[in-house]
Amino acid sequence: MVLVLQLALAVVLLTAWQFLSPALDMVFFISTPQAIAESFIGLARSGSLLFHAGITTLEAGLGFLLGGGAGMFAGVLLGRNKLLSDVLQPFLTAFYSLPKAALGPLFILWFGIGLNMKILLAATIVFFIVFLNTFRGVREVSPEQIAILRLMNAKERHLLTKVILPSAIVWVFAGLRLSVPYALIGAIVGEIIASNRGLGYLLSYSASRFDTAGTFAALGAIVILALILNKILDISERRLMPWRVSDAGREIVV
Amino acid sequence: MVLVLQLALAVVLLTAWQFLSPALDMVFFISTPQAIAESFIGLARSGSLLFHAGITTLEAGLGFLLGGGAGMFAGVLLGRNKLLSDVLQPFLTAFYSLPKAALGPLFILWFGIGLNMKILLAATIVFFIVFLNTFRGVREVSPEQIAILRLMNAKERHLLTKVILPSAIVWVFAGLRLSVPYALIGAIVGEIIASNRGLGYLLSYSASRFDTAGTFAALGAIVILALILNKILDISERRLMPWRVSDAGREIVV
Amino acid sequence: MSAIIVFQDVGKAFANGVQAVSGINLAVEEGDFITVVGPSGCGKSTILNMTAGLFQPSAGQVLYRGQPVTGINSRTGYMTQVDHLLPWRTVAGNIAVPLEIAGRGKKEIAGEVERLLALVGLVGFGASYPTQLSGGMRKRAALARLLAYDPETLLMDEPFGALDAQMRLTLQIQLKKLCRSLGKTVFFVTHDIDEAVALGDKCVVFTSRPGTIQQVITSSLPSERDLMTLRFNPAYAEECAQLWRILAPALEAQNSPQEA
Amino acid sequence: MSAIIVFQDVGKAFANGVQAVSGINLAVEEGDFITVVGPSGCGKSTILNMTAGLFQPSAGQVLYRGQPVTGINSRTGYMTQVDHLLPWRTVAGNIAVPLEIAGRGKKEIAGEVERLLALVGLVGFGASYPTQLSGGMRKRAALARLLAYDPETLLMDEPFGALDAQMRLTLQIQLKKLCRSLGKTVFFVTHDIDEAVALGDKCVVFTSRPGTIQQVITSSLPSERDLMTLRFNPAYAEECAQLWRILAPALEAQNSPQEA
Amino acid sequence: QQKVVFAFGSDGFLFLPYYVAVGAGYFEREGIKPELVVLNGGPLAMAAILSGDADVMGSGIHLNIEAQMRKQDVKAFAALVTHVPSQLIIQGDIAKKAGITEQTPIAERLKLLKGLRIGITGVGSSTDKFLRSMLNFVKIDPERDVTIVPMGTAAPLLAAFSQKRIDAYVFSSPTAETGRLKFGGATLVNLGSGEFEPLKDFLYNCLTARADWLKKNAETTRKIVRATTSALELIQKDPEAAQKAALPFFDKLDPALYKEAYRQSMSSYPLSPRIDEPGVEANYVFEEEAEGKRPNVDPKVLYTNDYIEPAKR
Ligand SMILES: Nc1ncnc2c1ncn2[C@@H]1O[C@H](COP(=O)(O)OP(=O)(O)OP(=O)(O)O)[C@@H](O)[C@H]1O
Ligand SMILES: Nc1ncnc2c1ncn2[C@@H]1O[C@H](COP(=O)(O)OP(=O)(O)OP(=O)(O)O)[C@@H](O)[C@H]1O
Ligand SMILES: [Mg+2]
Ligand SMILES: [Mg+2]
Repeated sequence: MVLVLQLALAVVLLTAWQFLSPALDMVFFISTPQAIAESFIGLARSGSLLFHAGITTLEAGLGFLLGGGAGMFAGVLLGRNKLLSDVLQPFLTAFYSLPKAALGPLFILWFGIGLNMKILLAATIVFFIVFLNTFRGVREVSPEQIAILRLMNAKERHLLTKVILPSAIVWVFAGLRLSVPYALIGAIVGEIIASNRGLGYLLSYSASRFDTAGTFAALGAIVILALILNKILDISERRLMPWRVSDAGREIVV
Repeated sequence: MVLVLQLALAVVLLTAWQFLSPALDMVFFISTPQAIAESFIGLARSGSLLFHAGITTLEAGLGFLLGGGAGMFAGVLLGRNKLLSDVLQPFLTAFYSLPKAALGPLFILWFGIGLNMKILLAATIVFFIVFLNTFRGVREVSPEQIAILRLMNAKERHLLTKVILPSAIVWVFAGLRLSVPYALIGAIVGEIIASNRGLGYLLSYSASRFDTAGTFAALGAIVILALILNKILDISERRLMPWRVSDAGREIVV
Repeated sequence: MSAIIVFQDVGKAFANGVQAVSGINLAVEEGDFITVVGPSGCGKSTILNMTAGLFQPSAGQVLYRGQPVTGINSRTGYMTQVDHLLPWRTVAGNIAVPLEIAGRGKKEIAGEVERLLALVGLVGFGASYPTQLSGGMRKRAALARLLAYDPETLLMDEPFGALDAQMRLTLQIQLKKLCRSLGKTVFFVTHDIDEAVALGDKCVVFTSRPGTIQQVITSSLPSERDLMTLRFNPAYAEECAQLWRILAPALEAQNSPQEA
Repeated sequence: MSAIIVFQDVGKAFANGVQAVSGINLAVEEGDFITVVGPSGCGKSTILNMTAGLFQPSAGQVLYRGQPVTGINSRTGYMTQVDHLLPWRTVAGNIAVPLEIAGRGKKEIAGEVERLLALVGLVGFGASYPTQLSGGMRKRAALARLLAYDPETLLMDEPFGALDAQMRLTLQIQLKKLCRSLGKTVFFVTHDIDEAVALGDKCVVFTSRPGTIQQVITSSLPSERDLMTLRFNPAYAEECAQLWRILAPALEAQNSPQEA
Repeated sequence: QQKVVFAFGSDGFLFLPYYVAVGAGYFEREGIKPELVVLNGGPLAMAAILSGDADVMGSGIHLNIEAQMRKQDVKAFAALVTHVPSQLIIQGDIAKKAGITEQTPIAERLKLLKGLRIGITGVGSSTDKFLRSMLNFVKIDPERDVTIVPMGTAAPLLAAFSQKRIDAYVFSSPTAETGRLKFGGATLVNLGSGEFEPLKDFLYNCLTARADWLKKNAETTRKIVRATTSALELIQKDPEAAQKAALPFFDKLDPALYKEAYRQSMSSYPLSPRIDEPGVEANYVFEEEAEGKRPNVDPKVLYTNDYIEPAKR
């Protein structure tokens, strides 16, 4: 049912695009689904799509893991340490609000123009999103449950594994979900700054040649990557929260 | 205490910057705090800082309100409507994961190169962040509390005002807090895409003249704006959640 | 008098396979005060939940005024076992919820809330948040909220469990008076055998899980009773003793504690 | 015997200005089974919270083994009024928490959990999540968790309030036996006057809020009593009646329900 | 005063004639109040005039070919830069080691590029095309024998150059001079000087507007062209005055750098904004190389000199 509706919606959107684009004289800017599909298939056939997508996936994936991991760590650390978080909060906000693209030169100075730079750019963007959500999640943990466990002589490490992480995990995953596209965007911005491979390269290459179909084909590949990464998140979320699964089908009992 | 530590940290960071930048021969790329401060004061004196910052604030502010409002609305709507959200979810993820900068030509084509384009660019970025967090927040509302209220004959609108919004508000604010910098970044990206005023213009103008101090002065202004907007959020959050305030000082009672 | 709630061969197996109740047949007459007792986990709350329409039975059906209950049954008011007060509202705000839903005026609501706060002994705590209340006070706030709206049937799941004896007695008296004067039907779950006998026109006794109705005892006490002096009433004492005896065999059932 | 918990002129005013208790002086001897009764909202839970070190008194001090309690007092085990089970752990997982913290082996934990599940009558529900339990079952799971670790003092806030009479009796017997054999000190809050008399070596009676100690009744019953047959013991009945009379004046106190 | 919105695809010395015209008051003289919007690339500038928010765009004529291919009728009406203004800058030590001097023949110099990492602005951009043209000239395979790294804008490029992450780059002023003056780079080839024969005549930068806009605003267009002509003349005939006129727009630039950049790029500006066939044709060569076939667009539709003659009255 859901799938049928999704397909229907997709068909409607694509058809509208296919016909309105020439009708409104916008082929130059938005191409048509057909041309995009052809370009996409051409890229896929030649193997260059897989090549470029693979590189971007690698960069975004590593950036995601690095930034996400660091974000969770910092989120838990600062979430559990009021003084530290009070002191660091404006600094973090400040760094967070810097447009990352403006930091391009610095990233190049420090990390060169290779994979590292792109991974770190993606990681920086992911870091803040995951950090802020994790932080909020840790702050939302019920102080009562923490008190109860401390009465049982729980050390910080027990609190962490038994209360804080399970309780904050919804927040962490919300943060991860938010940052999936940003990991990709970070890698792609990095590739546009300095690269001769990756989907960002494909994107700017097509754009510079006014190959709108090619541009959209690259965008399509990015979207597909994002959907795949999201799916992976979905699955790991369900695995990490077994109590939620049993929640889903349960009767509401009051 | 917190303030003292913050000041100390700021002083340490700035001093390190001031001395390391020439020592490492990086003045061209990262300037020095002193030069930046001079540039900042110069810009401020001439009134051009206020002018540009005002425009960026306007764009980011309107984009934030527009995107945040739409994001909350969509988040609540889809959060309360499982079929709709199941159907739309991949489409939203897809749109969300498009690099906004790659959509520059479309934004210009449809909304021109004026204020509108920048506001809408900021709004688009803010929308998804607020939407995703609001959505998750609405989904996290206790079904028991909803059931209890429905037993009291509550209509959807009662549920919304009495249960769903108060319960999801922490999530909404987490989303808003996440998106403050992105509203600014959106406006600035818009200004870089097509600039003749605003902090983004200042940024790219300085960058194209290798005026690093000016670039960082503009970045500084952006950071200050973000901090101010964050403060405003803090205050409104506290006002909208009176029960949290009484929470803060309360003894943990089990 | 006509049956307002009817259970026809009702059984409920939860999604995880636990059979909570089975083969429940019961008709509740309008205006009846029914007390329900039975071992912990035998499905008493489940029965109330189904009457409120929170979920459907997996076997048989629950009829309310002759209609099968298929969704939320908002003609019932439900005081749940756990209080479920809204943490973002003060006590007064919580009590006001059903009144606001009913669209009453601000003034009217304020007056009504004051009256109810007094009724449950929470004068002065209207501005407190639920986290600032004691367990018993939260229960009383939930009771006030239930009484704030005017459903024809009251479902009450251990409403007085967390209250001291005095407070309990006072509220029992209030409740009885209210129900008699307004002709409410009450479905009242309790663990307190004395309370079940003292309040009920009928007392439904459940077996342990999967809960079935073991017996329905119709009280020999008059409907109008003085709860204050009931302690010294020999008929009452006899009925309590009888109920004790009925419930005793449950001790041997599968679910009961074993020697450690 | 030496005093293990001492309250010296303890008073507690909460941040919002509510004075919960005041002028509490009490010494609890090691191995004592102290029951606490008093009107709802009189500060019983507050007393336990301060003993557990969750917050400090605003006046006077609480001593534990001669030392003022200034932080979490992990020599006490606390069964709270609300269960506070971890929703992301199964019943078995919840009971295992204190054992895991103590660093026991997997096997040992599994065995211990099985034993405790049997003790509280939850065999077969080890793999259920708390949301899949009835109210009384959750309480029992919390009890099992308390018993899983081995604190020298047990703080119990209405542990048996949500249980049926039979289950309650069984668990009372288990608890009494356990405490006697291991010499535990117990601080036991209850609303059930009969229970207070039946279990307590001493019974502390509180006035209504702000709670002060009205009276400490030392039981005339022997420390070793047969709870099964206590119902028929005239001395017990007399003590219950006495406690009823003591608590009655509370009805007139400021906080009590008024006629609606 | 009539407002005209200019949309430039980038910023810097490529638009010096405009800045001189503004600074010297030529637009004011014509009764035009120019407003400048700098966009992040030529395609965006194209979008800006197509959206109607901007009137005149400044960018390379190859954009007009692309637009015409897709049935967007835009026309160039004034040339700003008629020689490639870019320079090929190389790390100084590499140049020194190879003993490069002013006298070294172009081919010798270009052979040095083999195996190097060379920065450009973006794939498919003009810097990319120029680089490939030079590499082809000495038969270096752009895909295999060198690594071409798109760097987006000047700052990241210079950062990479300063760290020797790239060995050379093709960029216009003032980025070219910056690498030389600040980071020990050396000019390997100055395309603007015409020393690289194949790129001697190349219409690089021009003003373009929608055909319908031109028709509707013929008089305004003439005024713009007149102002531009005056600026171009000043640049060649009185460099001191031209430099002074444009200074307010480059006051943040290191003065020495400004002087040097002006000196280096002067030769790229024409004396008249007239658009010449060979300069346009040179763009076709590149398009053909990129697309594999000559674009199916008549060069005549790309531009118009209609607004120039009257200006010469
Ligand atoms: N959501 C659920 N999912 C699965 N099983 C459930 C669920 N809710 C209740 N049960 C099971 O149903 C049985 C009856 O539960 P119910 O809450 O009706 O008991 P109860 O009679 O109210 O007990 P108590 O007196 O302890 O409140 C229990 O065995 C419980 O484990
Ligand atoms: N966190 C808090 N903030 C403010 N006041 C509180 C807080 N916790 C409890 N109180 C107040 O302290 C008083 C005593 O509360 P406490 O929970 O100790 O009562 P209790 O004797 O346990 O009552 P019950 O039998 O109903 O559980 C109550 O009047 C309550 O309103
Ligand atoms: Mg129940
Ligand atoms: Mg209490």
